[in-house]
Order: sequence, then structure tokens, then C-alpha cells
Amino acid sequence: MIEWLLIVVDIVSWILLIIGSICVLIGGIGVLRMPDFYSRIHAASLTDTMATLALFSGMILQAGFSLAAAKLFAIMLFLLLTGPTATYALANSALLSGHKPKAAVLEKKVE
Amino acid sequence: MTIVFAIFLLTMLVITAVAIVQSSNLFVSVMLTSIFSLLMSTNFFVLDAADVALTEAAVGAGITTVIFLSALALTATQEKPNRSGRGIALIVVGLTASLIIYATFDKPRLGDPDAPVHQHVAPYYLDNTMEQMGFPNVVTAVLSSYRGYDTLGEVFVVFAACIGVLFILDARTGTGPKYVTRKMTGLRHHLIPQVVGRILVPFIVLFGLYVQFHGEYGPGGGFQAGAIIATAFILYSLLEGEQAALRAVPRSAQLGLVICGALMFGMVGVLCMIMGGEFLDYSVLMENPVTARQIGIIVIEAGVGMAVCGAMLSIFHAFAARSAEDTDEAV
Amino acid sequence: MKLFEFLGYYNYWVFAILLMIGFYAVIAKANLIKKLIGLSIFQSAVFLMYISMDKVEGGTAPIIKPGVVDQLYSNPLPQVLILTAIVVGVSTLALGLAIVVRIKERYGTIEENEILDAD
Amino acid sequence: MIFAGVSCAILVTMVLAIARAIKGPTVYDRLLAVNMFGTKTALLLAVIAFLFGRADFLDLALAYALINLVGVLAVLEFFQNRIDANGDASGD
Repeated sequence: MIEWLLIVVDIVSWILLIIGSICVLIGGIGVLRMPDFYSRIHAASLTDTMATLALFSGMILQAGFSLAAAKLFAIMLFLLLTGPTATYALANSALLSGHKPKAAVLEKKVE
Repeated sequence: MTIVFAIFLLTMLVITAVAIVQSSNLFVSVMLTSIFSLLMSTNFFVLDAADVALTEAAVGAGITTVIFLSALALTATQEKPNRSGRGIALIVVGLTASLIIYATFDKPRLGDPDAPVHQHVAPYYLDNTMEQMGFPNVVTAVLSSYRGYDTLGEVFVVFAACIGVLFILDARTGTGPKYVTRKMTGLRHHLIPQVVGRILVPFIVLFGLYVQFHGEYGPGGGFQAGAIIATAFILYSLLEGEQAALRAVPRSAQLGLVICGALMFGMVGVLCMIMGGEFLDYSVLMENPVTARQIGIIVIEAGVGMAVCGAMLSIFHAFAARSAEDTDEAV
Repeated sequence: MKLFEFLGYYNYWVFAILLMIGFYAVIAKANLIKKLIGLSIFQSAVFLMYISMDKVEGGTAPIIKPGVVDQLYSNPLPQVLILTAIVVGVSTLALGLAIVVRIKERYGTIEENEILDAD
Repeated sequence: MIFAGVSCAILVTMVLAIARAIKGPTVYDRLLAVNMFGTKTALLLAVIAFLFGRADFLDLALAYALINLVGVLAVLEFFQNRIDANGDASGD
């Protein structure tokens, strides 16, 4: 019975890891190709949250019930805490310093 | 497997270095320097140097960027283009580079076990750290007890550099009103980083203490812990403003930390001499030499941690006080 | 195994290139802060060379695994050297930046040629 | 084996982040790349610690997860002060 469970845990963690690496790649490509700063920050924050969640939960499953799993959970927690804060601070100070998003610039042309 | 990582990371390293030198805006090259130190830390980790990677992480991510930025705040951030002398410099650089690369051909290949480096002294430490010291981390053992005297010298170099910075930027301790620094209003109105910062600072200090006292069994030790705890206080002063940070850790306390740290290191050495052994030979501190060495190392690492943390904090506050007081004069 | 032979030296070639990039920044750039940044690249290149000397094929970091007997470990000695050198490097960098700040206040510029003319 | 694939994906993202850091027109793009690079280093260190089987080296990734925010906030604070000082609003 246990041996069957291990296979399932292995498969689930492999799927999570694959999802995580795909998200990381999508975010990376998004950061390069997006036209404007605010859309780039959107792509970058995708890698911050989604990939961290998927990769670390995949690794926690692989690590089983051990000190390493606890450390991985702590890392995931802090990454999920600091990532969005840095993104928020970045976007907030960009907006405050008058860095116009591209859409706003286009609207002015339309009127 | 490590070769694939090494190739990838080292090429990125070279690209970042070229970008750093090429960019004329100093502000951009400081940000690329922080990427450079991130890459260096990953490289160290791939090359099996966990302790060094932790030091580069603790020092490079937090303190180097902050010190560079506070220096930039006091000077210009735009570099004036200067075309003279580029040709000769390029020739000289190209020549020396090809000479060095030619010289590397008779070096032993990366990771080759019978390279001369691994033959003479290293096996001694790898073999009997476990029974002489009783803990597995060979790097901490060599750093604090086999080579303790040299680490004492390093701590005094950090101490001297910190005193030098304080003299040059003439930040007198505790002179009170003259140096009441204008509250750094930069990030005050960012509410969310402040709240998260308030949550994060105790965890960073806790992690610093964990690294400090976990130095024997895993990557860690005094140098890394001092840098991490200093980064925690720097984060606090970035978010809460300069005065709150100075109220939390006044300048006299920072200098007290540096002095006590360096003194503690020296006192343990003198204590060993008093108890009959040589300077910094911890085995005389107690009957059982192994536990004596462990206690000596823990005290030494605590001294190193205090010295590095105090030094980094007083350097940061010396720069920050300078920038605030400067703009008052200028305006 | 020619390819693997080449890979073995790649670390030392990157060391040479980084050394020269840092050296070039110190020589050709006039701005004092850019020179300090070049010096920190120069320093990191030297650290990279020491640490790439300590790697042993198939060895792990020199923290002895309890109970594992025939485990090959990388050489701890260059790591000890570099560990303290990084912290000392940062404090000397801070010293250099403090001097540059005072030069800026005294001469009003941090471009080396303008300082030499003013003197 | 899967960890090798994951670490290659992260390495490719790091290269993309460096491309954005070097190309980025405004300061905020570069800062975005620096922040992203920091989180990816934490991820890569965690995966490599697992790949080499030395799971007790995760402290390194934990250190980066904590300290990565300081560099970004320091740059923001510096840039904010610079804008208050001489009011040039646009990125460079």
C-alpha cells in the first residue's frame, strides 16, 4: 500500500516541478517581450508567485517529512512575502514619479 | 553536471561585467554590480563552497549595494565620457589577458583530484577535524581555531576600516543635535513595504543568530551572521527612517559592538595564555580539550559576529549621516 | 575527450577575462567610483580563481557527513581564505568610497582628469 | 534528473532577466530585472541544493529569500530621494 502511495507522490511532485519550470520560462520570456514597464512587471511577478509555489511544493513532496521540507516551506513563505512587496514598491514608486504607462500615452493621442 | 552550470553562470558573469564597465550611468552599474554578486554567490555554491556563498550572499546583496548607493547620493551619478587613453588600455589589457590565458594551460584541470592543491595540507584537516574539534564543518574549524590568529588579524582589519570610515566622514558618536539627521522620507509613504519590513526584520535577525550559532554543523559563522544582522538593521533604517534606526541602535552602541567584538576575540586568546596554553590555543580552557575547543570557537565566532555587525552598521550610518547633513548645507 | 579537456580550463579563462575587465575599468575610466567598481570586479575574479581551485571531481562541500566514510570532499583551505577576504574587501571598499566622497566635497568633481587639473 | 531540467529552466530565465537588465530603457526596468534575478537565484540555490543531495544547504536560499528585498528597497529609496532633490520625474 505504502509503495503505491510513494509513486503517486512522485508523479504529483514531478508534475508540479514541470508546471513550475514552465511558469518560470513564461515569466522570463514575458519580461523580455512585453512593450511597457507595467506589463513587464506583471510578467515578472508571475514568475515570483506561481513558479515559487509550484516548484517549492514539488520539492517539499520530494523531500517528504523532514527538516529539509521545513526549510523549503520557510523559504517559500518568505519568497511569497517579499516578492510581491518588492513588486508593489517598484510599481508604486514608478507611478508616483510620473512614469506613464503606455496605454495612458496612447489615450491622449486618441482624443 | 557542474560543468554545465559552470559554463552557463560564468558566461553570464562575463556579460554582466562587460555591461557594468560599459554603462556610463553609475547608477546602472551599481545595480548590475548587485546582479554580479548574486552570480558570484551561485558560482561559489556550484563549486562546492557553501560557506563562501553564504558570505557573498549576506554581504553582496545587502551591504555592498547600500554602501555604493549612499556614496552615489553624495557624488554625481553620471560619468563624463572620456575617450582619451582607451586604445592603449585596450592593448595592454588584451596582451595581459592572452598571457594569463596562455599560463592557464599548464594548470591542473578543474576538479582533478591529484592536483597539487589537494595533496599537502588539506587532507590533514579533512581527516582529524571530526575527532579534534568534534563538529563536522571543517571550514569553521580551520577559520576559527587552526588558523585563529589570522582571523584575529582579519577582524582587526575590519575594525581599522570601520574606524577609518568614521574618521574620514567625521561622524562623531553621540554628539546629539549637530548630527540630528533629517528623516529619510524616501520610503515613508510606502505603507506595504513598511508593514512587511516590520514583519521581516525580526526574522532576518533570528536567521542571523541561527547562522551565527549553527556555524559548526552547517554553512555559517561569525562573518556571515554579522553581515546578515547588519542587513536587518539597514532594512529597518531604510523603512523607518534614519532617526528611528539611530534610536534603536545608537551610534555609541554600534561602536561598542565593534570594540567588544574585537576585544572578546583578543581576550579569549589572552585567557588561553593565562591558563597555560599558547595564545588562542583553546584546548587549555577546560579539562576535555574537545569541548574546550568548541566553547572557544563559539566565543570567537560571537566576537567576530559582533565586530562585523557593528562595523557594517557604523559605516552605513556614517554615510547616511553625511548625506543628510550635506544636503542641509547645500540647500 | 578533447571537449572535456577544454571545459576544465573554462573557469581559469573566465578568471583571466574578468581580471582584465576590472583592470580595464581601473585604467581607462576616469570616474573614481567606476574605478572602485572595476576594483571590486578585479577582486571577485581573484576569489573565483581560488574557489575554482578547490573543486574536486565528485566531491561535496567540506562539511563532513556523519556516518559516510568514503566521501570525497573539496579542499576547505581556499574557502577559508576567501571567506574573510570578502568581508575585508567590502570594508576596504567602504573606505575607498569615503575617500571619494571627501574628494568630491573638496574638488567638486570625481573625474580624475579634472582633479589633476585642479591640483 | 527532473531537477536538472528545472535548473536549466531557471538558468534560461536568469539569462532573460540579465538581457532585460542590460537593455531596460528606464531605471525601473533594470530594478525589475534585479529583483527578478534575486528571486531566481534563491530558487536556483534551493534546486541545486536538492540536485546535489546536500539538503542541509538550504540556508543559502533562505538567506537570499530574506535579504533580496533590501537591495531593491535601497535603490528605490535612493531614487526617490533623488527625485525629491531635483525633481526629474522620468527614468533615465
